[in-house]
Formats: sequence, structure tokens, C-alpha cells
Amino acid sequence: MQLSREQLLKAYRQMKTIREFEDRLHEEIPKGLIPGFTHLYSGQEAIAVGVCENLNDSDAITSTHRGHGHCIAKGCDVKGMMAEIYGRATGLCGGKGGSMHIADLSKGMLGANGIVGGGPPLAMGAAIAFRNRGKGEVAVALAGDGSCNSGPVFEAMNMAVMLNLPVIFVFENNGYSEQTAPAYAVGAGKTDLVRRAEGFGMPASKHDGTDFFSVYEATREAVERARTGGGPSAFEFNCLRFFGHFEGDPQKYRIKGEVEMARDTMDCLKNFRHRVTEAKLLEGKDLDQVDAEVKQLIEEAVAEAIAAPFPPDTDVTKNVYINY
Amino acid sequence: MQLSREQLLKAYRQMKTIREFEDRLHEEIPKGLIPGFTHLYSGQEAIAVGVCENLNDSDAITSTHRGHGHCIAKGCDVKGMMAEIYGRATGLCGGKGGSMHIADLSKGMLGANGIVGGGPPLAMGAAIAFRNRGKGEVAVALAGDGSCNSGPVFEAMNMAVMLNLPVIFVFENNGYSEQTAPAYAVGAGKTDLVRRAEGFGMPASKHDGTDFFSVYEATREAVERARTGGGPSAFEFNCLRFFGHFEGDPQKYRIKGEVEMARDTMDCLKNFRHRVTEAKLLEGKDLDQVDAEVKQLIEEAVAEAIAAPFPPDTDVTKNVYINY
Amino acid sequence: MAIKTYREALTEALMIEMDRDERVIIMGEDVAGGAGGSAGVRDNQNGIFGTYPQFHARYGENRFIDTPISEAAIVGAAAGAALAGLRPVVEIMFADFIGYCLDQIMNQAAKFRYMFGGKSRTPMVLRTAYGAGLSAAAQHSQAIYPMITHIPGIKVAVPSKPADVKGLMLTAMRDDDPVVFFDHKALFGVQGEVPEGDTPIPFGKGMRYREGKDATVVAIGRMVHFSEAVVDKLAKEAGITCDVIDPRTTSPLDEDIILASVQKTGRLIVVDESPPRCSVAGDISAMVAMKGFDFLDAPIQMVTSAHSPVPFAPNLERAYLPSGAKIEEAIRKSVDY
Amino acid sequence: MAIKTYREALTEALMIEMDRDERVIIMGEDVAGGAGGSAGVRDNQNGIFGTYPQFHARYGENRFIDTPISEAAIVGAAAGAALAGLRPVVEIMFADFIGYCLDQIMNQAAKFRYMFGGKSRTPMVLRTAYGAGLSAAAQHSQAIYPMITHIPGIKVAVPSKPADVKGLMLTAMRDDDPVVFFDHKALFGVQGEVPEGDTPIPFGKGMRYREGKDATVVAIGRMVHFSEAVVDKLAKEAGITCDVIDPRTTSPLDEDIILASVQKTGRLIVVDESPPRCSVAGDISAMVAMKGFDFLDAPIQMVTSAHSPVPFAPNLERAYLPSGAKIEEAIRKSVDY
Ligand SMILES: Cc1ncc(C[n+]2csc(CCOP(=O)(O)OP(=O)(O)O)c2C)c(N)n1
Ligand SMILES: Cc1ncc(C[n+]2csc(CCOP(=O)(O)OP(=O)(O)O)c2C)c(N)n1
Ligand SMILES: [Mg+2]
Ligand SMILES: [Mg+2]
Repeated sequence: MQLSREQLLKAYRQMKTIREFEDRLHEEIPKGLIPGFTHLYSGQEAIAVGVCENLNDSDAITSTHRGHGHCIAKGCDVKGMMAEIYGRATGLCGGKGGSMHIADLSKGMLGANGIVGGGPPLAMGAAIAFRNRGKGEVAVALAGDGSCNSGPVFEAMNMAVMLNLPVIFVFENNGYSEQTAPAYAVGAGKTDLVRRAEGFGMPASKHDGTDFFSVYEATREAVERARTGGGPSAFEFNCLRFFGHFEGDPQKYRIKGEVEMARDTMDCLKNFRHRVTEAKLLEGKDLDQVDAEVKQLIEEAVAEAIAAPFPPDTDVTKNVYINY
Repeated sequence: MQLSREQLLKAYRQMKTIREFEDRLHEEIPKGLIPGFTHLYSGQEAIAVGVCENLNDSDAITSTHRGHGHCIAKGCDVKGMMAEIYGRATGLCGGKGGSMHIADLSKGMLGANGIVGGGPPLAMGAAIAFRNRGKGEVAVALAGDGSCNSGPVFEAMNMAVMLNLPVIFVFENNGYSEQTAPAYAVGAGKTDLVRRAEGFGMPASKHDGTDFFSVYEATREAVERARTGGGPSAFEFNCLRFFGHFEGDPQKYRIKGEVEMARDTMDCLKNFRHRVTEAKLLEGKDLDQVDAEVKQLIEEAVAEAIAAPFPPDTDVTKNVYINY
Repeated sequence: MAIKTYREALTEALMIEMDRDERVIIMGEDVAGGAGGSAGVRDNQNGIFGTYPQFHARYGENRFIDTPISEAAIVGAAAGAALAGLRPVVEIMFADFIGYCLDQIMNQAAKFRYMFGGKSRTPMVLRTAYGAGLSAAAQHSQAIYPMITHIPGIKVAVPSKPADVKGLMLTAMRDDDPVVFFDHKALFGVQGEVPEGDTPIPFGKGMRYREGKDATVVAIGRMVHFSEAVVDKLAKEAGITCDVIDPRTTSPLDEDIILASVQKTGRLIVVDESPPRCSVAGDISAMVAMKGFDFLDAPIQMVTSAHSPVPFAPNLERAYLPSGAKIEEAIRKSVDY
Repeated sequence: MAIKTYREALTEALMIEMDRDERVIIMGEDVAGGAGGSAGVRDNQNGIFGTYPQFHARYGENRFIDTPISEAAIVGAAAGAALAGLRPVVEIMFADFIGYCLDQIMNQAAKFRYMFGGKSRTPMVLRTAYGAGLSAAAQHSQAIYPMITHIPGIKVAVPSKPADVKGLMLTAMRDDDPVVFFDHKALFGVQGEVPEGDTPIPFGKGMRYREGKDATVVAIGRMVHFSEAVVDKLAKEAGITCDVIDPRTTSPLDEDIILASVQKTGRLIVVDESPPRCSVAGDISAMVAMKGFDFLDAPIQMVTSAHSPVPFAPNLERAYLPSGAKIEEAIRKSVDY
């Protein structure tokens, strides 16, 4: 399906925003103002955006510990996210959640999740709500290759097939779960995520996760099917993460040059730019314009986050039903 | 492989002992002397025995809430089992475990298990011990069709493949998990247990669970492979249980005549007798003789159990490391 | 008021809310039963404990959902469905099986509201049958409500009487926070007066079931019945009178009703079916030792189950559980002090 | 005695036993790391918390096992391996993830010995990092040892000092019952004297780290350090002296050392990083209110975290946790009573 100029620009802007957001965090984190652990999404942008460009605010996604990209792709406010990551009162969760727990229910973003495998059962449950509501909404679980060894993820796949739910399981195979490759952890390479998902009785396929268009097209079909009662499906999207598992990861498990190679040949932004300019769908300067705007936005987001106040200490007992 | 006369008699005796044990419990339970919930194995005997006739005491099995057949097949003392089910001091667990928790570590019987899905991770772990010991021992997880929707079972299958462990997953598809058929609970029939297990990257196949010989042969090969470093495999063995899920189950979910049909055409004892006498491997009177001996054994087991004392009240705090 | 069983009272609450609010759904293993079975008969046992009479026929496949044996996915699904606008009631058949879905309770449902800065609701009820007394042995008999009471963000109901089951379940289903609701499996057949109509009971409000002056007996769940019997006997036989207080919800806990009673009696006995360590008995005792110390005229007495798994043999199970004799001994010890 | 970190002390214990007994294995997610990775390098981070220096090289693939992210299967496997003759140490990276493997702890490992009539052993250690203070937020910061302490059949160690980590881990690895071993993740870098050689410390024996006469402060895990600082300050600034007692294992619990101290001081303050309900603070307080009532001259004081999930923002996390100020206030309140 041919995307309009607006759609292309939007997709590029979303991917670029994620990249810029993460690359900037990578610079900011060593400065010491960002608390806790942070997991960056750079290198995987085409997946979040390729999936979410098929969704509306009333559709839902669940996410992971590596959730910034998913949040941005699903429309979360970038400044609210940045403030949250800095632990400020102006953050999307008022500073209570942090990087691993950003959520915006009004955008259908049901939360980043620090528990590996936490998301898929939630997405499957949201799909029960959607099925019952009958308005054609869908839920998407974005999850890692590592998460796909976790029991609740399998259970969720079976239950989704069994109840024929409008839910899509998106497994982002970024080459590692922490330091461990799927060639080891996923049945020592005797199977793969696609065969497994098929084993649960749903259509599943593997695509290049660094190519926005292939992610977008594959998911489009599945979303359409789910909206019209056709039930669940699963995808494996391949990519490589550009940074460590968490910021600070020494990454000795990766061969020298792996990231450089990935940045060279598996960069969804470069690939997108090449493709759309070659095909004369957009001009380089359109994209440069987006780049500049995004840079500015992230610049402001960081400045505003740093300037924002911390939540008042008394917030500690707010939003839990009782305090003892 | 041709089984010897002794082997055939042993297999028949084991199956018959299970049948007689369970049928007798079915009679005894309404009399009110047996505490708690009891799940009977009648109709599935060929599976436990077909599997366990390939194993030695140093091999291990894990079991389920429907564990009597597994225990007998693995060599647990029948009188000790009966006394346990009656809650007596002379029981295999001193009256502390009951029907759902019979174990005999000296026979490699790692316990019946009241938690559905509890066994497979344990068997997989025992297989780690066996791999490390290097003596060619194997572990077998006996589990139900319903248990195969439980996350830990999936996790165990993946980990077994990943570590190439000497463990075999035996799924007994007896038509129901409680009142629910696998046609509903296992991906609404869009997949089956074999395809799922294959999805995890191991050889899997389906066989007639009411035919001792097909169970025995299928497992024999897999056990051989596991003993020699060939890794895990999985089986689905089909059968129907002759009684309700638990004793007292009104069974309205089963069509009238289902059990009669099963008793008529899916009775492993009948089938075995027919086959071995037709082939002139054994004579009817050999089997009648076994029948009589087994009947006598169960008779004694019940009588001795009923005559046995309950454990002393002070046992309540024995075998937990401390009491407060 | 009509006399009804604990089971009937539970059903009544579920039906009131299922009828009133179509966002309420019920999910669990064999709640309807018979799915895919050869007879094609649903509602064939009305749930394992008979709590859902003809619910499948009445509410249909979409609102009354049989699940596979996948506790983690079921509870996770309830949490996700709650975030997406439903108000699920999810059954975990035996409380012991919470071992399979603690993450979804503790790390997901309990934390969303707080972790997301107050911007989400997770209206769900996990109902589950707990407790010993049926020789169901170590894996089907536990009273694990203390572990759940420990978790901030979860409310916990442990009703003892039919009227409380009804009133607390109505409240649970209308609450915007997740609730874990523990029914004692040996109480389903117990009868009591149950008010007609829509009669929610607020969380965090205990109930005094006996009134006395010599000691305060706080009891949880089935232990309320055990305690009432002992207290009635002591009143008759020994002229010792006690308050019997049932907190009804362990979280939030009605501290006031307990402290007021101890202020009056000067003596506290807590009766709890759980094993002793980090139990609700300990929790309530500690609260009084901190906030009601001056009221106390005697050491606090705790009567709990043994610090052991639940044994199978009926005599051992009796020895494991609090008994009338143990409760009486504790009251006498306190009063004689 | 050499000065070593908590991390080094842990490593030392693990190595002593791995070297001594080949039945000991270690399993967990990324314990070696790098499996299947492009560099082919193992032991690349020596475990997430650096506790396994070159263990893969030293002990090999069969005894030092990287697992998939399958907490239930890992802990179940440890229990099964233990039944089959190994003595597994299994790492659950963060204690919060016990939500995924509670069944294998509570219904399997904890119960085998009892349920099977004493005829089995389950020698396994589950070690896990717990606690707040690193802005790891709600799902990576919990101190859930009270939930595990509740479970009969499991032993629970919560060491505060490097020497205790070493001694208790040695004991844990030699125990025939399952042990859950909680390391505080903010303590790994803390230093202390650690005796050389094979120096197991028995379970159920607490340690007095400060001696005084005015009050008894019982503290758990990292709170021992917080309490010592406050007690030292009060001694210096206000002439108030306190016993500081670390039970070291919460199950079994050394009741005697606590009761003896309260008998001497008449006052009890319990400091516990968990939220308050059904906590170890409550458990110890209740025990003293029952068994040491006559010793008490003042209400028991509990200092715990807030009854809320752990918040992310550093100031909120500080407000959530027990602090020096809160501990001091509790001690003064008790002493001034
Ligand atoms: C239940 C659970 N187990 C372990 C962890 C620790 N952990 C955090 S991320 C991670 C790896 C996840 O790998 P993958 O699913 O591939 O996601 P990625 O990090 O590659 O995005 C692990 C093991 C966790 N957070 N939750
Ligand atoms: C974790 C857990 N969930 C639910 C149950 C209740 N339950 C006991 S047996 C059973 C059905 C098991 O079905 P299957 O695995 O097919 O074994 P079968 O009864 O047919 O032998 C269920 C749901 C349980 N014991 N444990
Ligand atoms: Mg990954
Ligand atoms: Mg079955």
C-alpha cells in the first residue's frame, strides 16, 4: 500500500524522535542526573513505529523495560516522558514510575514493564475487553526475544488463540536478552520464535525489523485481520540494538565491529531516507527539516526536565488506597 | 522388539494392579474412610506402564494429581500407597501426603503433584543431575493434556531443548482437563500438543495410549536416545479416563455412552490380553492367574490400610525444620 | 432477612453486579465447564464449588469465560482487561495456585495505579478458595492471605459470614483497586442471615460478633466461627465474656475497632488459620503492641496453625489447625494472667 | 581478619563450596553471560552483580549454567535436581521476580520433605538481590522476605555484613532444606572484616552489633547499617545506648537473643525495609508482645517502609524507606516514654 507524503513524514519523524531521544539519553546519563537503570531502544525504531502507525489511540500496546520507543511511537508526550525519566513531578507518572514504567492510558499505552514477559498477558486481556466492546480495537504486545522464553508469554499466546482475540504478539529479536543470544536461549537454535508461535496455532512470520516498510506492511495485514475477528498473529522482527543492554553495559559479549556494522547496514533511519529519496517520495531537505525540529524538541525536553521540580515528599503515600 | 514372556507378564501385572487399585478405590471411597480428593487413573494404565517398563529405579519420573498409576508403574509399594491414601502411619509418606503426594525417592518416583504443571520443571531439573552424573539416567515427566497450557511446562520444554537434557515429556491426553476438552483449551483445536512440543525444537509424536505396545516402543526409542546424549523428546498418548475427574464428579459434560465405548474399545487390558493370546505369546490362564494374585494383593492392601493406625498427633510438627 | 448459605450469598453478589454492569466479566478454569466436551453441556457443575448457577446460559460466552490452566495469563489478562475498561472477576480455584500468578498480582495489578502516577485504574477481583479442613493436603489447603496482605496496592477480603461475603463482594466488584477475595472452602455450606437487595459493606470496617468485657478475640475467616463457639461456651460455663471481632478485610484493616475493644478489655487473643510467621495474627498483635500498649493488661496470645505444611491425615490436620481447645486455653491464659 | 566487600564474601562462600562439593551447581540468567553472543566470550560481566568472577572458566558449562528467562522452570529445575542428588544454587536476579516462581518455592521445594513423610531432601539455595535505594523503581526494589518467611519449610537468610554473607551462605549450601538467601543490592560494595577459611555461621543465631542498656533495636539486612549509625550518634550526642541486634536469618528466628535483650532494656524498636503489613517487623514485635510482654516498659516501635510500591524519584524513595531520622525518632519515643 502506498503511503501518503504525510504518512511518510510522520513515520520518519516518529523514528527520528525515538533515535534522538535515546541518543541524547546516552549522552545525558553519564552526567548523573538520571536515576536508576535505563535501557535504550536505538536501532529498533522501525519496529515500534512500523507497528504503531497501524494503530489508533483506542488501540492498546504493552511494552517492556526497553519502552521509550514504544511510548513515543504510541503517541506519549515526549517532554512528559523525559521529565519522568529524570524523576520529576512533571513526568508522565509524576516521577513515580521512571524509565521502566512510563504509561499513558489515554494514548492506549498500557505501560512499560520491568518484568520480562509482563506485557503479553496484559495485552491479551485488553483484547478481551476489545472483543467484548465490539468496536474493532486491537491490542499489541511488544516483547523481546528473551521474553519469549517466559511461561506467561506462552500462556498468553495459547489463550489468545483459544479465544480468537484481537491481539498481535510482536517479538523484537534484537540479538540479545541481556548478554545472551537467542541462538542459545531459544532452544539452542533448534527452533525459533516463529515456529514456536505457529506451534500455538496462529499465523506467524519473520521480517526485517530495520525496514519500516516491511514491519508496517506485515503488521497492517495482521491488524486488519484482528479488527475484523480474524484472531491473533505473531511476528518476529530482526534487528540489533545499538547500545548495551542497559546504559553502562560493558558489552564484552559482542564482537568488535558488530555495532558499527549494524549502524552501517541496519539503521532504519538511513534505510528509510535512502528508500524514500531514491523513490522520490520525499526530498532530503524534507527529512533534514524533521531532523532539526526533532533535535529542538529533545533539546527542550531535556532542559525542561532538568528545570522541573521533584515531586513533593508527601507524594510517597499518594495513590495507594491507604497508608499505615 | 520382541518382549520376553517375563516382560509381558510383568507389564500385564503392572497394568492390572493399577486397574484393580483404582477400581477398588472407586468402591471404597463412598464408604467414607478415605479422606480428601481422589483422582483415578483407570483407562490410562498402558501409558504409565508402557513408559516405566523402559526405566530403572535410578531413572526418575514426576507425576500429577492423578498419580496412583504412575507410582505403581514406577515400583512403589502398593500397600504403602493404599495406607497413604487412607492417611495412615504405615503409608508411604506416613499419612502426611495422601493421594496427591505419594512419593518414593528410592524408586525414582519424585512425587505425585497437586499442582498442575508442577512436574515437568522438576523432571527437567532431575535431568540436569543425570546429565552431570553421566551414567545415562533419564527423567520422565508424566503430565496431562490440561497441564500443557501451563507456563512452567513450556519453560521446561525450552530449557530441556536448550541444555539437551535426558528428559522425556509424556502428555497423557485423556480427553479432559477437569471438565474441559483439549479441543477448547489447547488453542481451540488450531494446534495440538505434538505441534507445540515440536515448536520448542524437539521430536514429538502422537500414539495410541491404550495400546501398551505402541507406548512402550515409542518411549523405548526416546529413552535410548536420551540415555546416550540425544536430548529430550515429547509424546502425546491418547486415551480416555474411565471415571470422573475426581471421585464424585457428576460428569455431565460427557455424552452418555462415552465411557462404555471407551471401556469397550479403549481398554488397554482387554487389548493386551487379546493381542498376546491371539499371538500365542501368553495363555489366558497365565493372565487369569495374574488377575487373581493382583486381586488378592489389593484386598490385603485395603484390609491392612484400614487396620493400620493413624499417625500420632505429634507428627504434625515433625519433618519441618523448626516449630514456633 | 433470609437465611442463605455462604455460597448463595456469594452468587447473589456476583449476579447483582453482572446484571447491573456489563463491564463485569468472570473468568476462570471450568467456571462453566464442559467446553469442547462430548456432551456439549455447559454450566454442568456451576463452577467447582457450585457458585455460578447457570451463569454461562445467563451471561454468555463473552462474559463468562472458561480459561485454560494458565493462572499467570488469566490474572494478567484480568489486569489488562481492567486497564482497558472491563471490571473482571477472576477465579483462581485454590488460593495455593497464587504461586503461579503472584507476579500478575504483586508486580502488575497492585502497582499500576501508583507506578503510573495515579492515572490508571485496575478494577479487578481475584476470588479464590482457601483453607484447611477437607484433607486436601499441603497444596490445596493453605491460608496465604498474609502474603497478599503484605502487598501495598492490593485490598484483601476474608469474609466469615454469608452476609459479609455478599456485602464485601459487592464492594470488591465496585472498587477501582484490585481486590483479592478469599473464600474459605469449608464455609460454602454455612448458613446465616443475608440482607436482601444491594447491600455493599465498606472495606476497612470490622464487625463485632460477640460482646464481652474480659478479653478481645480477633479472628479471621473460618476462625470467627471457631472463636464464637469457644466464647459462647466460656460465657456459659465460666462466666468469662469476650468481644469477638472480625476485621472482615485484612487490608485495609480496621484498627479502631480492635484498639477500642482492647482498651475496654485489656486483653487480646488473635486467632488466624495461617501459620504463625509474618501472619495476620502477628500483624494485628504488633499493631496493638505499638498503638494500644497502654491498654494491655496481659501478654497478647496468638492462636495460629502450626509452622508446617498442611498434613493430609485428618487427625494431623486437626492438630495442625487452631482448635476450640487451643483458643480456650489462650483466652483462659490471658484472662487468668 | 581481612577486609572484604559483601560481594567478595559472597563469592568466597560460593567458591569454597563449589570447590569442595561437585554436587553444587549454580544456575541463573546471565550468570556467565555471553552464551551464543557474537564475541563468544563468557564470564564477561561475572554475573549481573559481579559475584561470579571467572566461574564459567573455573567450573564449566555443566556446573555453572546460563538459563533462559524462565524463572519458574529454573527454580523448579533446582528443586528437581536437588531431589535427584545435586545441591543447586539458583539465582533469581531480583527478588521481585519471585512473583514468577513462588509455586516452585512454596508448593514444591518447601513442602517435599514434610509432604513425603521426611523421606526426601531438597538441598537448594535460591539467592536473590532485594531492596531499594538505587532508584530501580517499583518492580526492582522490593524487600519481600516477609512473604517467604511466612512459608513453613523454607529457611530465610537476610545478611547485613560481609562476614555474615559468607558464613550464612556456607551454611545455606550445606543445609538439606531449601533456603532463600536475600542479598541487599545496595550492600554489595560495603566492606567489613571477613574471617578466613571455612567459617559457616549457624542459622537461627542472631548477632548483637552494638551493646547498650536503654533500648533494643532489632534490624534486618541493610537496616542494620542504618540502625548502627543512629545508635552510635545517640550514644555520642544523647548518652542513649542501645543493643543493635541482627537476627541474620528470619526463619528460623533467634527469639532468645531478642527476648534477652528486651528483658534487659525494656524497650523494643524493630527496623525493617519491607512495607509494614505482615512484615518481619510485625512478626518480631508480636513475638515479643506474646513472649516478652512483662519485659516491656514502653510500646513497641516499628520503623518500616511506607505501605506503598517503591517510588522512582530519589527523594520519594528516601521518603519511602526507613531513615536515620525515623529510626532516631522511634528510639527517642521509646526511651522517653
Ligand atoms: C521476570 C524477569 N526476569 C529477568 C529480568 C532481568 N532482565 C531484564 S531485561 C532482560 C533481558 C530481556 O531480553 P529481551 O526480552 O530480549 O529484551 P531486550 O532487552 O533485548 O529488549 C532480563 C533478563 C526481568 N526484568 N524480569
Ligand atoms: C496450578 C493448578 N491449577 C488448577 C488446578 C486444578 N486442577 C486439578 S486437576 C486439573 C485438570 C488437569 O487436567 P490434565 O492436565 O488434563 O490432567 P487429568 O486430570 O486429565 O489427568 C485442574 C484444573 C491445579 N491442581 N493446579
Ligand atoms: Mg532482546
Ligand atoms: Mg486430561
